[in-house]
Amino acid sequence: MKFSLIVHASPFSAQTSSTAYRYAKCLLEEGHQIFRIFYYGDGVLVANQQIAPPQDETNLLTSWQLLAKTHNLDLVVCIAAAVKRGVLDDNEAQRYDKKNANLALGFELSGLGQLAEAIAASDRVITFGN
Amino acid sequence: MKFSLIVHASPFSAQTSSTAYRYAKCLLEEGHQIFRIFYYGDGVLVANQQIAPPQDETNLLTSWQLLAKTHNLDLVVCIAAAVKRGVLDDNEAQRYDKKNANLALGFELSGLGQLAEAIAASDRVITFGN
Amino acid sequence: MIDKKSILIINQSAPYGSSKARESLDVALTCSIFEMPVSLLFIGDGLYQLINNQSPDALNMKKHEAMLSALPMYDIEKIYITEEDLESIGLTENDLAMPVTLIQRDAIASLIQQNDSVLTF
Amino acid sequence: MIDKKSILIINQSAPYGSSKARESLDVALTCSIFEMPVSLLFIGDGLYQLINNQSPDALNMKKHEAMLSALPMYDIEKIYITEEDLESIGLTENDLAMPVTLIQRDAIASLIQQNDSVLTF
Amino acid sequence: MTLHVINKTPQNKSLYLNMLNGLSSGDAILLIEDAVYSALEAHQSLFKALSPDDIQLSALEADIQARGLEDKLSPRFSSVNDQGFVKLSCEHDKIVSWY
Amino acid sequence: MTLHVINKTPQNKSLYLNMLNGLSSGDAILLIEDAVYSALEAHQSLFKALSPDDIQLSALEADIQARGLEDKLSPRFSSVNDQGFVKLSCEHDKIVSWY
Repeated sequence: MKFSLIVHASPFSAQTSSTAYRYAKCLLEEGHQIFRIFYYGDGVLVANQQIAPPQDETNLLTSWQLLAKTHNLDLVVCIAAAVKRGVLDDNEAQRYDKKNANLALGFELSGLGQLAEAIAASDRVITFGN
Repeated sequence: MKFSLIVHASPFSAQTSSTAYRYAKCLLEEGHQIFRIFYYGDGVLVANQQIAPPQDETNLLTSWQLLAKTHNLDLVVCIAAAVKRGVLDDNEAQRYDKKNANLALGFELSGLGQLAEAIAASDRVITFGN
Repeated sequence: MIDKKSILIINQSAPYGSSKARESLDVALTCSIFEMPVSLLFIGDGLYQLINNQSPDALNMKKHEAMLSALPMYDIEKIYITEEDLESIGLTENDLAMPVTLIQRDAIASLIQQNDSVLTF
Repeated sequence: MIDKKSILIINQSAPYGSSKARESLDVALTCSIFEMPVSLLFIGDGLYQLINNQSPDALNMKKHEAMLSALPMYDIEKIYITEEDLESIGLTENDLAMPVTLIQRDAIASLIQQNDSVLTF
Repeated sequence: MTLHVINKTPQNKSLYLNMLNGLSSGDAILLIEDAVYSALEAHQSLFKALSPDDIQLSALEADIQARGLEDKLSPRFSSVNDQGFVKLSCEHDKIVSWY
Repeated sequence: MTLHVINKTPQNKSLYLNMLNGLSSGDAILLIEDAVYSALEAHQSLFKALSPDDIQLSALEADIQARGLEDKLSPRFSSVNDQGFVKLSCEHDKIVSWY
């Protein structure tokens, strides 16, 4: 089946983002397809390449990146939520006159239309929220 | 009186950080002294200089910076919480092999000892949490 | 072309205290622009979003009530609350910022059944 | 020199689901290292932190129970829960990971009174 | 004497219960942010055990106005502005935040 | 048929009430994260109105084990692993998250 996930929780203060990752991994292992993962609200914070978790804790950012690379996943970060939270790609860094982009590799900033499209195109949509 | 504030909530998904700012401002207007403001948990996210709020929304980061500058405030960001969340000063950026520092001007990364000291040194401690 | 799946958005969060109410509204408007039929249900703390005479100037925030009143212009007209919730906070329809459809709590299940996809905020 | 103000930390959050339980513990240990007397109260959902036989390997998280058992080594020995809370989740002291002091709910007010500063998580 | 500051809606019954268990005579409760909904008449059963002479009840003005509650509050609660919040903080020797 | 996924402790009564109001015959409830505490025997009054033939009740294994609840669950709940979560997601035509 074709799934889309909405990840809507801070990856640092709630378990939710990590549950979403485990679910996504299991979906793929079970042979299902992931149309898109849409990060919204504080969920976008996982795409900040500056993140440096302690060595003995899971790095959710690199986990998502690896999963995306292996399975060619479409990881879309809500652009309005991201810019407000200081997660910027090259375009937005330039637009807002910030020195550096910090959107992690493998993620893409885009609008809420991508969420609407994901709902339309998927057999199942599941929200991981907090 | 001498106050310290603990700010312990995402500035993007809860009102709390903004309430803390209003309270701090009012304290100073009323002639009180602020010993320290300690940002903890997702509260540290306000110190990311990449933040670019929409024009018609309050920029909490610049509000704190201006208040700190005017009143010479000690804005301390929990270093463990910040590094995990991708808010790095020059030292930490270097230590974790990241290209750029992104801690906003006027804030300082330091340990929880600064919180213990603030509790010891202040007449009142108030937590703004979520 | 986007499939016209119908969406039910369940709102359980009070305005201002968290950003959920705003985020929900942005999703509702977007889905409607993409011509997906959108229904909104306000239950529990979500009902507070609809209280009239909101005045958030001192908070430097946008008036949530005003943003909600724009919904009919985006062709979002299916807006539900439950009689039980309204009664439980001691208010009446006169205290609300916009016309809504009153349902009984036990009709929530059929709203969920009738829509293709359900989001919660 | 740091004044030896006594601290009460009130824990109301379940472990694993949020980071609050961890953050609280880090503050408790730090205050204790700075020789401030620390008391811990676990109420409501906070009581779940103390349940034994936790095994979070599949979540890739640290065992919260084990971190709590280190408290006495940091001279944090005043650990309180209420009888009413324990009873309300149908468990007994045998289900807990460490020895605690059982108090009645109406003793919470005096704990707050007795300490110089109170933090909540 | 303690100032208890709470910021969640009355739906969070356990949070309110924990706060009420923490009250001593002479303490004060201040509702801020989403907690101001608790000052609605319909939610006064939350506070029924409290004697008004014993525990001072107030709610933050900016949050009341934002949420359209100005004319809907129980008379048990007085509305305080930010200066009033600071004053309450000074008058009590510690502040406990319930969130 | 809908899969209802909930992730908060039983303390959040309104959240559970809203979910219960949203149930139709044939739906399933899956407790994840902090919601697995609701599978404790002491909290079964939450689900008393549900007939076991009508609504399937389960809780996520990794979250149960993490929280030390393995031997403390009500027999009404079956434990499902991540594969079981995916299977439930496929078997129901939509998923509603209560958080």
